[in-house]
Amino acid sequence: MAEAHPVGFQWVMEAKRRGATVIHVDPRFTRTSAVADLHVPFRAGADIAFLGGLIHYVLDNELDFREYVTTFTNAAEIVGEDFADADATGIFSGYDPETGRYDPISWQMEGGGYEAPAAGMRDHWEPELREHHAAHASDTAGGAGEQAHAPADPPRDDTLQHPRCVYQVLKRHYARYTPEAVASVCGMSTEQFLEVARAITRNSGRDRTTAWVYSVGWTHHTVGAQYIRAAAILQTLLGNMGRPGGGILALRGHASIQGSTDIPTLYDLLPGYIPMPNAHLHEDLRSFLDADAAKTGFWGHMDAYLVSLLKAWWGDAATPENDFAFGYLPRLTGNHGTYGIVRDQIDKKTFGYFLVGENPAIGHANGKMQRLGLANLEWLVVRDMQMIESASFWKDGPEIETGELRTEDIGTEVFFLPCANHTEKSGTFTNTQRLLQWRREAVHPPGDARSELHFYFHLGKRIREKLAGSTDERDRPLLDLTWDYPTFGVHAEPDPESVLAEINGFDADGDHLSSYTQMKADGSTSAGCWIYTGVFKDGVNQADRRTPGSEQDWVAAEWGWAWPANRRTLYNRASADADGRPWSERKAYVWWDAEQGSWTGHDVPDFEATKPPSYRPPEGAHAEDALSGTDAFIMQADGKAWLYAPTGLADGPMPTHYEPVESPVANLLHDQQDNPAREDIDRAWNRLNPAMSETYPYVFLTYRLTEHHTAGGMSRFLGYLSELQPEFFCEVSPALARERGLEHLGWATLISARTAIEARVVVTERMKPLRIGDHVVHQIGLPYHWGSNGLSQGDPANDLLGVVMDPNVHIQESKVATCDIQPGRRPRGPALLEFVESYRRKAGVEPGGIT
Amino acid sequence: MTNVFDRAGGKVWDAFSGTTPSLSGPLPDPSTDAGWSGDHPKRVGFFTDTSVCIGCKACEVACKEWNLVPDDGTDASDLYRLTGMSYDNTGDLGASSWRHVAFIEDVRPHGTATPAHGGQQTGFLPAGLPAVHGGGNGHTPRDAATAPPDGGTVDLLALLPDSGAHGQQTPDDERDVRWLMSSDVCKHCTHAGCLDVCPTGALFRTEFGTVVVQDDICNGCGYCVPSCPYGVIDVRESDGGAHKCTLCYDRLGEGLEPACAKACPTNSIQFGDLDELQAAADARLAELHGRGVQEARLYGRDPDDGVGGDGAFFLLLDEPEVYGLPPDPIVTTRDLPEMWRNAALTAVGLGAAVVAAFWKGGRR
Amino acid sequence: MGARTWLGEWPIFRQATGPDPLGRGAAVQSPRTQALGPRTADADEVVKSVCPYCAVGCGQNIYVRDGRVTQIEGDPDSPVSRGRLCPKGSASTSLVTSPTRVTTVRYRRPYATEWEDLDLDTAVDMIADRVIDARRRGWQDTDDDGRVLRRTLGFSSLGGATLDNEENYLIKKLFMALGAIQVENQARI
Amino acid sequence: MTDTNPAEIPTRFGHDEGREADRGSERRGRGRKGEQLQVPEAEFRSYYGRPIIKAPVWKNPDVPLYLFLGGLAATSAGLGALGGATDRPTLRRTGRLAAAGGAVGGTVFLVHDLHRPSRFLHMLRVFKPTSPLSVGTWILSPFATFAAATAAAEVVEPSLRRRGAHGLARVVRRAGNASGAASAVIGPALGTYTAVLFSNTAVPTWHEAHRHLPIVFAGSAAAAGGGMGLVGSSVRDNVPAARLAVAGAAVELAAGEVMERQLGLLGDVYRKGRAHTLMRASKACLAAGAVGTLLGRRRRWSAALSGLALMAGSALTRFGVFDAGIASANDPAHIVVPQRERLEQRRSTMDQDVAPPDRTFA
Repeated sequence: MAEAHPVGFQWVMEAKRRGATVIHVDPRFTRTSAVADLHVPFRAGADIAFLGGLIHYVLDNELDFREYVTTFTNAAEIVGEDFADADATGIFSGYDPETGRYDPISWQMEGGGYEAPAAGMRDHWEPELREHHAAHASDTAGGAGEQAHAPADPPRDDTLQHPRCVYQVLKRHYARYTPEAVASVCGMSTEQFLEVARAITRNSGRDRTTAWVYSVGWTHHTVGAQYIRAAAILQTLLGNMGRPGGGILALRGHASIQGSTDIPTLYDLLPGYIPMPNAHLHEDLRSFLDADAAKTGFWGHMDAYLVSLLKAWWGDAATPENDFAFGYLPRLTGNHGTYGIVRDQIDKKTFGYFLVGENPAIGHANGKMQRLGLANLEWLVVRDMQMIESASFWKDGPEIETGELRTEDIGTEVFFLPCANHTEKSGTFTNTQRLLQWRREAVHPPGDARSELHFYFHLGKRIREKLAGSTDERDRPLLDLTWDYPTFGVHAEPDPESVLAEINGFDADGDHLSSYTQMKADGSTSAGCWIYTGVFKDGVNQADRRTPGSEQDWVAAEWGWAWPANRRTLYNRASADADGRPWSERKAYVWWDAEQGSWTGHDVPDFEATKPPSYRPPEGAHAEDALSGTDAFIMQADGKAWLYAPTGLADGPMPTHYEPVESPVANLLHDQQDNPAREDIDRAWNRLNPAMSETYPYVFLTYRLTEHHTAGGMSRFLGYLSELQPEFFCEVSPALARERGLEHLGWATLISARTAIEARVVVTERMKPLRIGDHVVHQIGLPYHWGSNGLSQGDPANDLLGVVMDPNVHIQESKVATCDIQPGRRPRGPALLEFVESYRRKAGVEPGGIT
Repeated sequence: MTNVFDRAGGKVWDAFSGTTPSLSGPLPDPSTDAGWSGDHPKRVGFFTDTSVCIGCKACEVACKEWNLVPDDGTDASDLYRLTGMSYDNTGDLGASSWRHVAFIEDVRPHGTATPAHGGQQTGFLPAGLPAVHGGGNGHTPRDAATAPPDGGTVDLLALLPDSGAHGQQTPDDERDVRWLMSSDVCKHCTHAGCLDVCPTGALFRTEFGTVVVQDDICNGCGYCVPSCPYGVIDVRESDGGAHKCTLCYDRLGEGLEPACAKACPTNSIQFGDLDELQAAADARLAELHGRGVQEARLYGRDPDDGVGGDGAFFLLLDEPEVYGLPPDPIVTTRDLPEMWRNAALTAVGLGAAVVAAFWKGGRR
Repeated sequence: MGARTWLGEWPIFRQATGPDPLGRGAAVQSPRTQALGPRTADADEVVKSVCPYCAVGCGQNIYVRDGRVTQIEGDPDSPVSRGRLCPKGSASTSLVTSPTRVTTVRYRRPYATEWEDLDLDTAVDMIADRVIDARRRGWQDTDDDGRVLRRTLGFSSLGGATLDNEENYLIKKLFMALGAIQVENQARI
Repeated sequence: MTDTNPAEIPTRFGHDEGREADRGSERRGRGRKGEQLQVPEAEFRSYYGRPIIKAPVWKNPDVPLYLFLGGLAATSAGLGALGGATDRPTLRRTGRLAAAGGAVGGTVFLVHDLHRPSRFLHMLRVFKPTSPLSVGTWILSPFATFAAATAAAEVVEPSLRRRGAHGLARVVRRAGNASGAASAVIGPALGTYTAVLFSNTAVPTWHEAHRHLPIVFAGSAAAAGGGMGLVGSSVRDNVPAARLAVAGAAVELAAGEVMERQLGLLGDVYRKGRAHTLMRASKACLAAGAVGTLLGRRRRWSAALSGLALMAGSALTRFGVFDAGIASANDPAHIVVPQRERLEQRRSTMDQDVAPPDRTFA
């Protein structure tokens, strides 16, 4: 955190000053470790073993916050009889080795039918499975879709003793994750593990809370989603969710990466986490909602959220008669994640590409794959401030040097359009804590530089003009689109506040909505992103509120605007006990004020303001009305935090330790070596190192440095930053340096089945060899900021990575892989290809290539 | 006129002969000593608490952005090169580096390191960073021919503990590493050697008690460079002027704090009235000692030290020299009266020798 | 201006007549130094902004003079950052005034070995044509099972994590209307 | 992995010399192999072995030459003045011209040494007794003015006489004598202030020698001025120059030796490297020049040769001391070891009960 988010880290230091204990669990010894009370070095990719060990420790010693657990989680619910745990094999019931996929039907709770996850995901599975589930739902619930989703008062055992209650299932699942076992998997001492376990359990409960902070070190894995799940289980058991000083906090790396997930430039989502519709026979709005929206909890209003979105986009053309233009939305049929797109580019299935503020040739895994994609395009539009490698790959990419590609043979037409920077346009960023902050334009962009708002608005206008008068049905969505934002200035810049107002939404009278609870499914309201509704409350740009922090309390609710409803801590109902009283004075945050008959506190309560703790839903209640006064997790269909997830995950209802695909060691906890449901791209340009390969014996991990920013487009071109970390380097332990004859500040060549790169060697005691069983594992650290352009240059570390993906979110495993390291510089030109091929031959990997 | 010069001369002599204690030793108010009237602002300074430094280098960048200091390095060819000194690629303070974050990777046998600040108390082994030879990066010594002959590459590998004092008895996984970081800066000494020796008055003491170079005056004589006991100030090749931290003199007048202190994410760099900073530092030291961090110590805090105490002082977690700081700096002007006396006497002797050479001048 | 003024400004004279006989402070201050002030003091405008690097969202104050950014500093009012910035945030002035920044359209023809210039309006028009063409060629009305797709795979987009919410919104909205599903950004990475 | 290129050592860090294979075996030692040292190696810690203070940025040869020329001029002015007063015209002429030449040449080098030479006159803004360079400027300026005037008189007077302007020639001569006397009086200060210039720096080898350096420099000035006198004056006139030169050389040799010894650890810079070579050469020249003077003063050529040797010796001392200072500044041991010793001493004399045990003033 100190490394990549130094200013955020001030609050950790503040907490430490006040007596907090800071523990840093990281394969690297970073700037964070330097000031932490305890640094626990461990093996990259072993986090679920570690977290599972902590869960085991909690359950084994009954250190969970029992009252919290029984009040707010599904611990007491009974899992169906069909469920079989992963146990020693590492594979849960429902796995099909043919397809490599799970059918989650056997994971369901007893008495409940198939339960839709909070929003969407039903289309995650193969068509056959999908149809099967639809049938199953109909069968069990007598044809009424709604019934299938309502929690039919599932059987419970509040003593948590029933052998199939979630608590006991969880306990059995993690029984093998003993301190000794996980310490061995992680490469730490049992004592170190226990020190952490004792610290976090001691520091959780009524009067204390523990927070976990993570970044892409947890997400860049084939089991990334399960990493977060594991932390969620632990934090829920310890009662650390929805409470001040608790939580699982994601530190995101780009100014508005949170915003670009909320208002997703992502293929599988619509704004506000509404799932993109998949292709189905005869699907209309109703059947989509029936299948994809929970009927209880706040997702029970997905119809209102979606219809308001459709109204925002297609205005008067969206009518009840035409299903509010639901049919205008394109449909998905599978994974169209970024790596799939690039594969299609290489296969010339897709022809054009917009790159806006991204540099995939450097920043994405398997840089060669990225550049091959670019080289096989017909046209490419790059919008950036500096001449990044993804724009100039046809001139100076590594494949030009090796002769794999020739400039004269690359047919990609490239448009480099300069973009405006953050001072040259107004708009909102959503930061890592969901806070929208408005930036005001300070100066005009120079030359041809324009904002994206300007570019896309005018591009859209231009396309609409060119297609005006078309009678083709497929052009209707475009021509019916509401695309008439007011503009200002010589360049006719669209007014960003008008866009934000559209996102916020309007009611039937054309007034700004103040809350998503005002939304209707009848088409009388419109809003571009329901979770952002309220940001233009009362016609005021709430994101531009700037009451100084010094003039507010510690929640600082008058600065910017946090979605949803300006809440700063989600699920904060859980900061009070079942009766609505704070768990302790010290940790009071939101509580029930019986006199006023409402929830109150330091934050906006994440609960219906007047629903008393004693509320119990009547039979057949809908949406939030179906949640009781103690169901704090209001986005969940049952209002509970799930220790066991019967749906929603493609790779198991409980996190299970699998080794990274490229691991130097065997899985010591289960027979299954790696995630059985992971996604691969099996192509010549994406060869994988075999597990436990002697040819690629070392683990490497990629990361950032404080002095640089991601793929370097905003740092490598600046002198003041470049001089601070001027060269690409690899960090190795003294032991590895001895083993391979590496010299401090000399060159090293790192080799994987993808390619070989060179880096300066930094020998440092901060890198520690680890003992895993009787195996010594060496880890190599690689900051990934460099490329061939800019002031400070070097080989791209990400070129070393292959692409294997998490099946839930299609994110690549880039925080751990294997390689070899040798002293000296890498071969140049075609010799590099032969060099890499010789390694592949030695490792028994199929030949690589660019096709 | 004569009167005026007599008066001034008298004052000069007073100052010089020790009647006014302004060449060394504690000095309650250096601004008054430098001729600022009684109602000048209080003396300001920096307290850099290295126990909370995360080595982010925001101070270095913020300083350069504000003061428009050029990229460091003598030429483009060595600008973008690693130094091999942990994450320190700045190397030292200089004309184009007014803040410098030092990184020290300190290796100890397992269980002997104290957590950076706080935590449980463990023993403290004075075994610290080994002495490493060679010029490191940046300035290869100014005159290669006069460089210490043992200058070589910084070969950390050869200096790793298992090949050294701790030898084979501490295998890899039984050694702890401590990563010390510290943002160094001009000390704005109570008795500033650079200021004393400046022959043009370019270097002067401001009303805030800080020491600043007036770039419009400096003629690049370079005398200040070797006169600084901390190696702070240097002459910039590109413009020939001597440069160093101004403690953002231009900002102070408007009530703004210096750019580095403002940027510092963890408040490791604290700016304020010196007396308040000193009190805060004393409290912080007591707190750390209370927590068992015995190796914490203040550096430059003591008005009785060789420079009369620093306007920018530090809380360190190891010996000063480990951070590249002199353990017991003095302002050499302290000895100047004696030096002048010696020189004067010798001059008299030299004159006498010339005269004596003509004694009974034998002519051939 | 006369000899008297000149003499009065001669530091030696001030040394001799003032309270700074050793010439270490007040006596040697130059007129330029005396007039020194922060360059932010004469800013035409101080604009509230947010750091463009990571997602902590530190507040920034942007000082503008004559239509140019002269300085960017942390905004002390921000409860997120309390005026502090990391090295990258502190380098924001360099970022926005970078001499290597590209401010004109660059165009590379297919198979060409060099960049060439292109008018912005022409570029946008050419891109619009290419979008329409790729959309048409990549269009899918239904899949093999007859399920409605009404989408195009002809082109795709990557990026958004560094953009504004409003910009992401327009991208998503336009792409959905075009039937282009392949929109991705750093959040997937 | 034989087909990759061998590791390259980045030129920025690589020094060809001194890469001992077993440096690692001496973690805390100074790691000087193959160097016979009189002072035992001191253990010390440092920041990656980097210098702690900045070495002077003064240019070489400008500053050593300025020192030499200043010293030369300092004594030459006296020789010129007294030579005139004692009817030694060739010594007078030599002294006067050398004083002027030394002063003007020295000023040129001094100005050239500035990194902003056009601002030389900024030196005259202030008079700072705490700045040897300021004091030196106020010594050099009048000295150079007087010396130049004297030399001008020396040159102009004969030509006036030749043209029969005797009255004017007389005035010029008197003026020359007066200004010559003035420069002669100022001269010694010019000869010794440069020692303070060096001593009043943080360069350990210079500062710690502040008691010896004036004497060394005075001797050096005498040797240079005397040497010049031997070169320029006739055998009839050169006795004072010879005396001064020999005395100067003797003083310089003796004081230099004492200085090097008393510097202890800090003297190591005189025992190795270029400073060592220069000082050895200096001593050889001085000794040879002194002996040559004693034996050969009476022959014009051998007197001149000896004078040149003495001047060379004087100049080499300046270069040697200069180099020694640079080497000293670049060696962190020169800072850390003596300062540590000083601290330990202070600590050991402190009453342990009174000293707060938890506070370290480092």
